[in-house]
Amino acid sequence: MSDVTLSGVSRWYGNVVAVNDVTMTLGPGVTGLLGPNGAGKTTVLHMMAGFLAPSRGTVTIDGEPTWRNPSVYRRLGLVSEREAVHDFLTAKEFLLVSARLHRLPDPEAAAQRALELVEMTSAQDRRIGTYSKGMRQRTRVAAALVHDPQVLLLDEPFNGMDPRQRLHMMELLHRLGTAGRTILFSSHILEEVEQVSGTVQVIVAGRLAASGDYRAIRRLMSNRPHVFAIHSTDDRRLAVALMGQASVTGVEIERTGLTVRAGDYGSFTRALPKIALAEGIRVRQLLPSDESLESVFSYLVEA
Amino acid sequence: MSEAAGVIHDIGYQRYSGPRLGRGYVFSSMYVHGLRTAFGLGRSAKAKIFPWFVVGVVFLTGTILAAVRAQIPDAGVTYTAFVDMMAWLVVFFVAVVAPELVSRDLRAGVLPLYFSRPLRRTDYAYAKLAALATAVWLLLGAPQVVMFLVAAFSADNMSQFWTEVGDVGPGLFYAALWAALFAGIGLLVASLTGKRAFAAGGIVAVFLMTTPIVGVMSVMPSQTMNELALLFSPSSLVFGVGMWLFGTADGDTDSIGPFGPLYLAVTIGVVAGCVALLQARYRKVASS
Amino acid sequence: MVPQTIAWITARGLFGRRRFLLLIPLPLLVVGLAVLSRAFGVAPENWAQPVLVGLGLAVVLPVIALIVGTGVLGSEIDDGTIVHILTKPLPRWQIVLPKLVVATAVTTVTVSISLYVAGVLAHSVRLGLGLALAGLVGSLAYSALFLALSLVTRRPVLLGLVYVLVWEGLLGNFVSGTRVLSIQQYVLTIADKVAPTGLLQSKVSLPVAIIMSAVFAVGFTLLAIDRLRSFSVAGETS
Amino acid sequence: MTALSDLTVSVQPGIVGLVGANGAGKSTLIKILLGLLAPTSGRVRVLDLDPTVDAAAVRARVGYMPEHESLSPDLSAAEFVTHLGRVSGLPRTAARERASEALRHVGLYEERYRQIGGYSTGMKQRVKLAQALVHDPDLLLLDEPTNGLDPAGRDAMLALIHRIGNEFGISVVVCSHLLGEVERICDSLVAIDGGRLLRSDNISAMTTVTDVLAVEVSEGIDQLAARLDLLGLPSRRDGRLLLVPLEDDATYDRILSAVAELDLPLHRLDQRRHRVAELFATREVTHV
Repeated sequence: MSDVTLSGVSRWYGNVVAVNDVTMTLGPGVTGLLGPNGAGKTTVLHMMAGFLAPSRGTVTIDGEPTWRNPSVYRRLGLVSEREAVHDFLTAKEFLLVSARLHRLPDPEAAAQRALELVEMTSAQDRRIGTYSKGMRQRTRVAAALVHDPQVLLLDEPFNGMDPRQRLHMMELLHRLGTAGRTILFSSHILEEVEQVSGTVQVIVAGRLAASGDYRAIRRLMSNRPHVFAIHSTDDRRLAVALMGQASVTGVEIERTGLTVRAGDYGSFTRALPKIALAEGIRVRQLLPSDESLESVFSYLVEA
Repeated sequence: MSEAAGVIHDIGYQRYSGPRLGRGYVFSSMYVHGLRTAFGLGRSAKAKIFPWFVVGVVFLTGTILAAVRAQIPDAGVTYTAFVDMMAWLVVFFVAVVAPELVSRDLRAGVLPLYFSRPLRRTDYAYAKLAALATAVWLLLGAPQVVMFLVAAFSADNMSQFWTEVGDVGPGLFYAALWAALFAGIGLLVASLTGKRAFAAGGIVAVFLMTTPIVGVMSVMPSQTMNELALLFSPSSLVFGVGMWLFGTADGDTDSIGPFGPLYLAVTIGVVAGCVALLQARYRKVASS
Repeated sequence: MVPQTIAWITARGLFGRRRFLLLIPLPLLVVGLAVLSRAFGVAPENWAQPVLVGLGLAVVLPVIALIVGTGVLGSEIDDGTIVHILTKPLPRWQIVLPKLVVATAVTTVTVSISLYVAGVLAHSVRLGLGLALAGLVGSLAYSALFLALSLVTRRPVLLGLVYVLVWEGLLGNFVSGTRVLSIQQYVLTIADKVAPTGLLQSKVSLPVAIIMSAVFAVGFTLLAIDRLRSFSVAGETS
Repeated sequence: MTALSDLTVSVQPGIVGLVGANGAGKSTLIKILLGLLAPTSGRVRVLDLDPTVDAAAVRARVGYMPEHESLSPDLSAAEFVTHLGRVSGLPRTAARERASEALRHVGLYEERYRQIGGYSTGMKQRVKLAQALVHDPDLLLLDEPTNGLDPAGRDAMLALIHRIGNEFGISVVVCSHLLGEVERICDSLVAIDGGRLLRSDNISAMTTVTDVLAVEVSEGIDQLAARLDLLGLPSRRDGRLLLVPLEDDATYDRILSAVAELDLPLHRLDQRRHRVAELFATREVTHV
């Protein structure tokens, strides 16, 4: 079990502040790193991986600084965004090189194990130059995993993968997270982040805007009413009944159903089933319209 | 006063029903764009520095020569001699411009955008080649025109004027030979790599590496070998052709002996070879 | 095992790229011209200077060292594969030294053999050996320089060309002060002192040549190691 | 090697999603459609033209947005798109006007006079789309148009593609790995795998409702499962959801009353739909 800690970290380039006073701790499990383009995600990942010195503050893995300290790579695996690999090697050779450079006692076995983990054994003797983007990506993940690191950092790992490869990579990350590895990955595809992990770190304009479970983050935004779409056997009567509720701040009737805004999440969601039953109205659909990671994210970015 | 009238104009997406021009127009669009690129037009100020520096030096030299010729008619400064004087500048010009024309497209991945349009792959290469050759020709030709104008206006009689015309014509043709050969070699080397520094280095290297061959060949004890020595480097090759066709200022054509036609044939052969290789290169690039 | 692995992957990278093909014609040119001159019985005084110095020591040696020296590290930085090697728990000197050894070895083999042959043809085995030794020293100094250059600038090839062509080539001929910082002059001196034939003209003293070659080799290697320790990957890409 | 084999598809106007595994033959298909590659066997018609015969005519009417970086960094967007418009055969003025219009439609205004090298990923994607639109194509081929965009940028790009397909009257083919995206904007979908057709159908036919209800409560999911069991509604757990088979309309009421009796906060009650992703979820499909 390992922790990655950033305390009071800033990074600037001249007068441009890429990362501004970020403090966060990553523990075991999978965490998604989110943020609009240019928010500083890659800078944060690079500082964690020891490829960039923080201008201020410290970045440590289990208390050890990552900058100018190659020994952290015993515990750390990195999959960077650029998909460069030594094209002229086969995946097998590439993994063997990685294992040897880690001074692993049995490089052959470690390479084989990592290739199996990403299901690349069938193509392992072909040159990497002939691979598709997704296969390269998996090879790079395998190389990052060859020494079985406690911490795995991935920058846009799903980029270029096809649907099946995405599914497989998500499963892999999930599995590693459940096994107690500390995993941080950045992604723009929020549906996928949602599927892999509910825990996120959101960076907006270089600042850490929110951390934790995104549903919990949503509940904390008390100034935003919760929006639900409801479809029932009698939308109009249900609307009237809901208007009587103190927790409901607004109801709109549309052709497709009701849009309800609730100020108090807990009392509304508890009251709705009872009201519908009491009125004899059959609710056929209840959808939270702004509970997805997507809407949580856009609220954070707008704020 | 009439009632206020208002109109909402449709500024949404509009379909295009105008003409779509054919191959010749597409080719000339590529050619003009290439020519502008060569001189940094339509690009940043930084891209203009080098080409215009070279242009400035060449014009300055041309003007000085024109002045010298006006004062001392027998100084032996001919139009072709001017071109020879500019040899190294032309090499540097090609080394900087050729990579801008083709290496950049390779590096930036622009080729798929071109080849998904009506433009043919072969036309791409021809247009770039024509643009570079024109740029070099303008670089060498325009100062000659200046020199010619100075001489023409200071001519005492018509016969002197016609002599000038007879001199500048070959000068411009000689410049065209330089342009074709250097553009061909430069573009071929540049099309092999997307890295502009490598391309520039490669082009300079071709001229740098071949010069010592000429040096060694010309000290060989065989007269035939000496006379063939100039074949082995692009700049001396064109020099040989010029010597055969127009003679030198001091009338000395000994150094190529009777091989003048061979020099011309080799020049044409090298240009044709470069064009063929360039075509092959782009067929390969486009299909990968 | 680590140094061998780094050396192995570096060599694979070097020979795996097409750029490597550029290494073949240059030495062949040197040998070819020497053979030709010899075959036609040209006096060595006439061709030794342009072939051995003008082409061999002043062009072929630095250009090959430049291609190889930037190829072992610079191109890895350029295409991003360096990240794979850097994310290993290795002290950085263990990465720099094997790469320097590979670069020096490849350059020496390519350059010294052709120089040796040309030297033998021009004068004697002694001149050949002198040139080959000079080639080795030059390879080491140039490789260290270009390796370090790959780490301090994003355009090592361009800067290297400027050093070779402008500093050593142009200024070296006109401004005598620049010769003290010119590897080309050290190499020339070493070859000339090992085999004093009168064919080569050395312009700096032997101690200067030896000491400065060592300073170049060690200094730039240390610089490269230090730069690699603080190697930063450019921040936000978008 | 066979990249595509025996593929028979006909695509109607509208927005078509093209999905498939990496190496499934998408890029080969695009090259065939653009006439850059001839099919080894079989017949292709694009816009009623045969790209193997009338390649230039087809390419004049097709707009292509490649997946990878493909812009000249040293030109401004206005200059670059105008140039490509001319290479597509538009006369000079028309090219300039339409470039400006295309850039406006993709949402680039003042920035269009700045060099592309300084653009963000989102802006570059917009320029790539603008160059595909500049010559008013009848068919647009978009390869991973949202690649590298952040959520807001993706939304904007998808909305724009939707508008192009529905308001501009241009047929659009979108290649994407993001099935959620395809569901959102496409009318129909072609899935290929290992060079063969996996399925070709309307999106609506692939996302029909199933007879399973998804129930989500913010707390007490185990209690609810136990209660539903007692009520004779066997449920299956899927992450935070309880999946209950929908037998008849009374199922809705029984679930609701179970939730009400336990006083649980009801978060979601929804009939499940088929997802396009199911096409790829099965791992049995052999692929080369």
